[in-house]
Amino acid sequence: MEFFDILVSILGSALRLSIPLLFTALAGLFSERAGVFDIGLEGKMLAAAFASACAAYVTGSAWLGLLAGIGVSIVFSLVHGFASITNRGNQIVSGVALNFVAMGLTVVLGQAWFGQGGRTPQVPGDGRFSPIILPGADAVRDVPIIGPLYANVISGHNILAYMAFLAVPIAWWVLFRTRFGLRLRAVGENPGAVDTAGISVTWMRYRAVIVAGFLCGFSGTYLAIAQSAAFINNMSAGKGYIALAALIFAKWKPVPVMFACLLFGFLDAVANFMQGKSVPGIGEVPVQIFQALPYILTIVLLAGFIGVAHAPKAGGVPYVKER
Amino acid sequence: MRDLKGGRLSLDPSAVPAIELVGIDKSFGPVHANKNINLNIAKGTIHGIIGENGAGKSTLMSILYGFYQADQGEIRISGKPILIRDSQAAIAAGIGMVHQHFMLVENFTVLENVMLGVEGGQFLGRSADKARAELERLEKEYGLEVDPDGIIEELPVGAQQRVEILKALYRGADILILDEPTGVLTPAEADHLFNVLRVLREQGKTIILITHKLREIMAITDSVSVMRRGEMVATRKTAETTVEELAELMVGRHVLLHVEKGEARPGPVLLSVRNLTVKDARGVTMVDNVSFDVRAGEIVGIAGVAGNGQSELLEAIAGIRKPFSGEIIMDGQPVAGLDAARRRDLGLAHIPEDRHHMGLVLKFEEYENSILGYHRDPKYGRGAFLDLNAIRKDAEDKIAKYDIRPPNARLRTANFSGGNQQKIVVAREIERDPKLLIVGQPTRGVDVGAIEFIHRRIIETRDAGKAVLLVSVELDEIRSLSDRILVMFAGRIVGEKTGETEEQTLGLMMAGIAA
Amino acid sequence: AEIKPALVYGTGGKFDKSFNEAAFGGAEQFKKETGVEYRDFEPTSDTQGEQAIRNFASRGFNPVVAVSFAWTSAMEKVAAEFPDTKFVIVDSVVDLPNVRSVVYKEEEGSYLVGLLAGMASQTGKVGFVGGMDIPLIRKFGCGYVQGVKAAKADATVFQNMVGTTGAAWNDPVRAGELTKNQIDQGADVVYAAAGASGLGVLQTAADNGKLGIGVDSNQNHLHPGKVLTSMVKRVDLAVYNAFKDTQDDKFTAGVEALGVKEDGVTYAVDENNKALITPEMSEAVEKAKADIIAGTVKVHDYMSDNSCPK
Amino acid sequence: MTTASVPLPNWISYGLIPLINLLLAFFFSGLVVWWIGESPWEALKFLIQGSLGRGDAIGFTLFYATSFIFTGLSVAVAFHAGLFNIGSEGQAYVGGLGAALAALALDHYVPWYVTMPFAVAGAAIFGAAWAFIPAWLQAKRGSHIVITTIMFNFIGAALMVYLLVNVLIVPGKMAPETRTFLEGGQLPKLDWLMALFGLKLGPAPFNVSFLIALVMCYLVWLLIWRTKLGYEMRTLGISPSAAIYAGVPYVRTVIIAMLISGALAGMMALNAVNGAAARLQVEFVAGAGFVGIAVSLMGRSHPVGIILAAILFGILYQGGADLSFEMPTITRDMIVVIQGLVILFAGALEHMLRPAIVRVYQQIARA
Ligand SMILES: Nc1ncnc2c1ncn2[C@@H]1O[C@H](COP(=O)(O)OP(=O)(O)OP(=O)(O)O)[C@@H](O)[C@H]1O
Ligand SMILES: Nc1ncnc2c1ncn2[C@@H]1O[C@H](COP(=O)(O)OP(=O)(O)OP(=O)(O)O)[C@@H](O)[C@H]1O
Ligand SMILES: [Mg+2]
Ligand SMILES: [Mg+2]
Repeated sequence: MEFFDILVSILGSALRLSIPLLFTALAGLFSERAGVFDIGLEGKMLAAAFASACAAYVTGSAWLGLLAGIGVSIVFSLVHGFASITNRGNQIVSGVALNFVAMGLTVVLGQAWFGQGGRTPQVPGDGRFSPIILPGADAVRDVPIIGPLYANVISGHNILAYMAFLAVPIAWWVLFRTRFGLRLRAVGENPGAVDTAGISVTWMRYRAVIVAGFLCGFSGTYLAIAQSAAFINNMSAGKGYIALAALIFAKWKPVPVMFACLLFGFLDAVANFMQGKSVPGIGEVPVQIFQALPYILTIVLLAGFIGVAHAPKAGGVPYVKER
Repeated sequence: MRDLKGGRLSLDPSAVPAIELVGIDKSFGPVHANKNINLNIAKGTIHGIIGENGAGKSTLMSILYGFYQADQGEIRISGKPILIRDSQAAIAAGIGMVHQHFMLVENFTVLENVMLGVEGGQFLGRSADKARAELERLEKEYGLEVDPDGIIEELPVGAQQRVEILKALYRGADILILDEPTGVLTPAEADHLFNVLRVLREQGKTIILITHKLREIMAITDSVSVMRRGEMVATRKTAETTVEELAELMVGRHVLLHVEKGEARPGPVLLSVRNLTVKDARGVTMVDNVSFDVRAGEIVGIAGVAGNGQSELLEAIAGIRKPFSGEIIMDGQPVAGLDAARRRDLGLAHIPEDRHHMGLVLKFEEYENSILGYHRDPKYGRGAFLDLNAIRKDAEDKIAKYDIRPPNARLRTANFSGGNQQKIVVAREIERDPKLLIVGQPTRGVDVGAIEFIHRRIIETRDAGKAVLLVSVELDEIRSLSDRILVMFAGRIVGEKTGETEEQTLGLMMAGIAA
Repeated sequence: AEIKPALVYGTGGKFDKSFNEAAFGGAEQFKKETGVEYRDFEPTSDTQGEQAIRNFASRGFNPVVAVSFAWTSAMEKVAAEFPDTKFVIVDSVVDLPNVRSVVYKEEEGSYLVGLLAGMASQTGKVGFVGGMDIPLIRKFGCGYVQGVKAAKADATVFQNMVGTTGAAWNDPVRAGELTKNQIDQGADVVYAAAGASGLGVLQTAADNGKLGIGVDSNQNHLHPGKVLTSMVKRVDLAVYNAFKDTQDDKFTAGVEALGVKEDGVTYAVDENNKALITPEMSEAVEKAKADIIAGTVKVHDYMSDNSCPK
Repeated sequence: MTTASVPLPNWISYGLIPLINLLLAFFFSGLVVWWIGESPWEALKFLIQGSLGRGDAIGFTLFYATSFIFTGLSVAVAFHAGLFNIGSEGQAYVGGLGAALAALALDHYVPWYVTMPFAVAGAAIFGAAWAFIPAWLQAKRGSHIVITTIMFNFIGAALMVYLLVNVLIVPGKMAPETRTFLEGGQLPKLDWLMALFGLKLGPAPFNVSFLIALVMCYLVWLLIWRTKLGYEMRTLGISPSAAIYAGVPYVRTVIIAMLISGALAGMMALNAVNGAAARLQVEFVAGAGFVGIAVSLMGRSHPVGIILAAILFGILYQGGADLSFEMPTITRDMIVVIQGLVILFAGALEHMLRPAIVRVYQQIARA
């Protein structure tokens, strides 16, 4: 196969694999920019995947599936908020707890309802988000270079994928060009300043975690009924943590978040592609290297070897007015 | 003495006061921070509130600003009782506050900080332009210059404070509260601030100024209230009171308690500081090329307004803060590369300024704190292990000797009162029999009995032939204990005087005016 | 005789539409015919398998059938502890006097579906997506390649494995991506031997208008008209026979290797894929089947020497 | 008035409140069981019977508890130094490599008690090594240890899979695992200990590493409350500024605390690898590292509390397996739910009930 065709194939794959990361990392962006660390992204994604698959299976509607995914994910966010905002609990402990709850509950309920070892039944056609062929994709397919890129990389994804990339400029605009964003960023840096400005820190942070839940709803739904056609046990498989890594790698900024997710998706795609193939001069590269690379890169970044990542200053610290 | 405790005093009895506080009460757990406070402040005046650390000044103002909720009491603005449930309500009532610790978002621009909470619309684009115009107008009107696009963390403290004032004005404040605004300012900046305040007063604004500096009260206020231990003990017209009276009201005793002490018999130099420069985390020079000596058998006091580099100097000598350049020599040995523990080994003892965050681990039991910093001493256990029996025995001895109450080495340190906590620290450091004792704010927030006790210990330490370096913002404390006084201003030592020097002279030096 | 049969599935779960579901089918068949109730259990992790097998044995269940190679060492231990209980393990060999080991000649079944794939392919390129990279799955791949080459000697076969750990049986997303890669490279028939991950393979093939090949159970119905055929492995027979033989006191220990001849492996044709199998294909595959039974075609078994002829 | 700073007696802070939080977690777990149409009481009965009803059940319970003691101690030691080590999972995984290498190298030649110290050392050293880089990054570069240890869990998993699949696997075998250790590489079961109580251990893999775990509990207690290093760790953990004042060396203390934490996590492998499976398998840790977080939170980072909490989780794990066997609608994942709820209520929501309890307490105290 031609090098270029391989590239097109990998890029298409990278794009598909980066979508759930992108939604999830943007979710983390809103939460952490508001000063609420969220290790529980993984769990929200998983819970949303389960809910969307169930709803889509029962109703046969992908959009109702999405709605259910968002709803359940927001419920998880609210619990996280209740623990870490209202009760000033440790945000990391709360996130870890919710990951476990999601991991267990999806399987327990799935098994009880469908008796398929925790999986949901296959969701039929209308219950899924199917690929959209962008206008003109077939027409330009044979144009050299641009054609395959447009037809095979850019076109042919489902609606959620396009929404993910649309979410990036929207996230940027909301964070940096609206009142909500200004207050949200302020509350993650110095909640005291927000409080004395007469804005409720609690409500601000709740809104941020709700947005995070909303976005995780999309990523979970994408996993279950866009990329696949059912919920499978633990199907998020650590993507929530990769998204977290991408968020840190991008230094908590929306557009770099997109590039970090694309990079990590690309690594995953390369891992799939490289499997069993040998690189001239090196031999067969173990897929595990590609699997570990996002984490290794993030560690290198955190070590301060490629620029310093400043987390939001008030991140992880519950806001306490009266000691 | 006229007792005006709880009394209502205003400059013009016929006018409705701008602010009335009636029976305000507030507790933080066991700490009764405000007790039944009554206060009236007339429109268009500058009203000072003074009081020692922890007297409850900030708490009271935070209640007025809606940051805390009072447990009891009523607030009236221009005669109307209002419920200030949050800062939003306070802002709506025309109250603005500049907090002791600035409430700014450090990585935001000035403009963003000013807009925060009063953005004027869901979207920033257009409203930001309007805000910028308004901000520039305010800057001009009150002479408060700052670059609207400057990032807060890159601005000097004075400019940050101007942003805080602008924030309040931008919100249309008629009543402006300033909590210890000069603590962080250079004298020039402070003068500038006072000019601004005068302009504001002329415009009809009411200003509340919190400080512990009597001089400032005398210089700028129209009336003044004194707080002590959560109570409002007196309110005076500034013109009708004196520094002496205020000081007495503040501490509730005769301040000039003279500690009996004999002649100093200085011996060899035990601490020698040469060309020491210390910078803070942001790279601002806090201690600027300072040199001095402390001899055995003398107490050298460092006087200065808080924030002029004394704390940093002390921490550099203790080995807590890394100097930028210069030399520290203890007992003939340079200690630049040694950490706090090694310096202790050389005979240094250190009573830190902040007992809650440095001198003590509040969650530890008393006996555990009695070895903090000396836990590696063989006396407290051989090898890797601690000898708890020896430690407890030792702690109980100190409890008895220093009359620490309650006399229970197994009690959590947090459950001792402030004065007793300080005694725990003092006992630990002095009983080490150090060669060199460095002391920061030894009696901050400590009651009279404990103050005398601690002062006596410090003098005994000197008389035992030790070198003592004392840092305090309490001029009286410096004057009554020190054999020599070094005055620090803006990071430099601006002069040396003897213990008998007049308060005025020192005060002028501390203000950077005379040398 | 009175029996209390028990069945322990592999970690894919009872309704994986594949391997475990076939075992379940065999047990149900037995229940329907004889009215004898049975107990089953779905372990979700490796440590649970051993406990489940032991639990059944200690509660007097007999025979105890465990499907999946994953329970090999568990079976070794537990069968030794309960010498009076009859055990059956599927897909692996345990050499104990009370254990029957049922293994399949997957290479033969894979050869048949490979032959069909080779004939159905327009591009001359076909794919194979395996689950966990273990010799057993390579055995599937190896037979498949041989079948494809028998149809089109110059055909290309892309081979991928989903992973190297047990999680590979349960990762349809990655399986789907691998399938998409193969399709991008020109494959138009993809054979999934990947447990529940295979669902992703068939889904992706169907989504892209290509053909999939199912495994273990008859999976033709999952995407009618989009699944060329399924390599059916009669795990149901193993379970059914185990129960039945014990009931009839005819249980024998030892290794049973079921191939095309024993009807242990075959390819599936039903109304869902009838239209996809042309008469020539049907003829060719039946001939191959007969040849294998007759011994004139020998399909190489990867596990016999851990290699596959190129 | 706020209630946050009202002191409560120890039996309330360390006894009553954790107990109530635990009960809340179980209450919500019961709700889940009820929701899926089963009786929570029945479920509880099976859970208790399955974990404590028979000798082998107790053996399994204590087997799981052993793993959790190690990981619980691991989390606790780091916690005392103010570090949140989420990486016990990965440290245990890598620790398994050390334990297995020792067994593989020696099992042909020497009896188990000669191998044991090497296995202990191997597990500890490999576990500590895996904690070292996050520790160093925290100490020297200020990288948040929570994030780095999470990342190291994944890197460790990738590394171990690579080694098992490509290096340690027995050629021709299906599963990526090492060969089975001979007796010389295994830790013997504790039949005799169970026999003392008149119980039969049966097939349960309850083994000598339990005793090692108890020794570690004692050593950790000694370390934290009786040594100078422990004193420094606690100072740093409670008040970093006081630690600087006292001259506690930050870098050294952080790194040592994390090395000890990693070593303890690594030793968990003794139980699973040398004790139970007699071989190194993929994903043998199976979440025990994360259970350690729950155990440490429940046990208030004190060895005695950790033992109790570890046994509780052992009961959940063993009883949960039996429960899912008896009630097939309830999968074993129910214990993951319970685990999550325990972490939620005992950890993140630990202060939720405090104000109410303070009020009740004050009322009673006044009366
Ligand atoms: N948020 C809080 N929680 C608990 N206690 C508090 C809180 N804020 C203040 N306190 C306590 O209330 C008392 C009064 O504190 P406050 O800050 O009002 O004093 P202050 O007069 O402003 O002192 P300073 O001159 O040091 O600023 C002190 O004992 C303090 O420790
Ligand atoms: N952080 C705290 N946690 C628990 N109890 C505290 C805390 N701070 C103070 N207390 C309790 O409140 C009481 C009053 O404390 P405070 O420091 O106000 O005493 P004080 O009246 O200033 O005494 P002293 O004159 O000795 O300084 C103390 O005796 C102590 O038991
Ligand atoms: Mg104050
Ligand atoms: Mg006090």
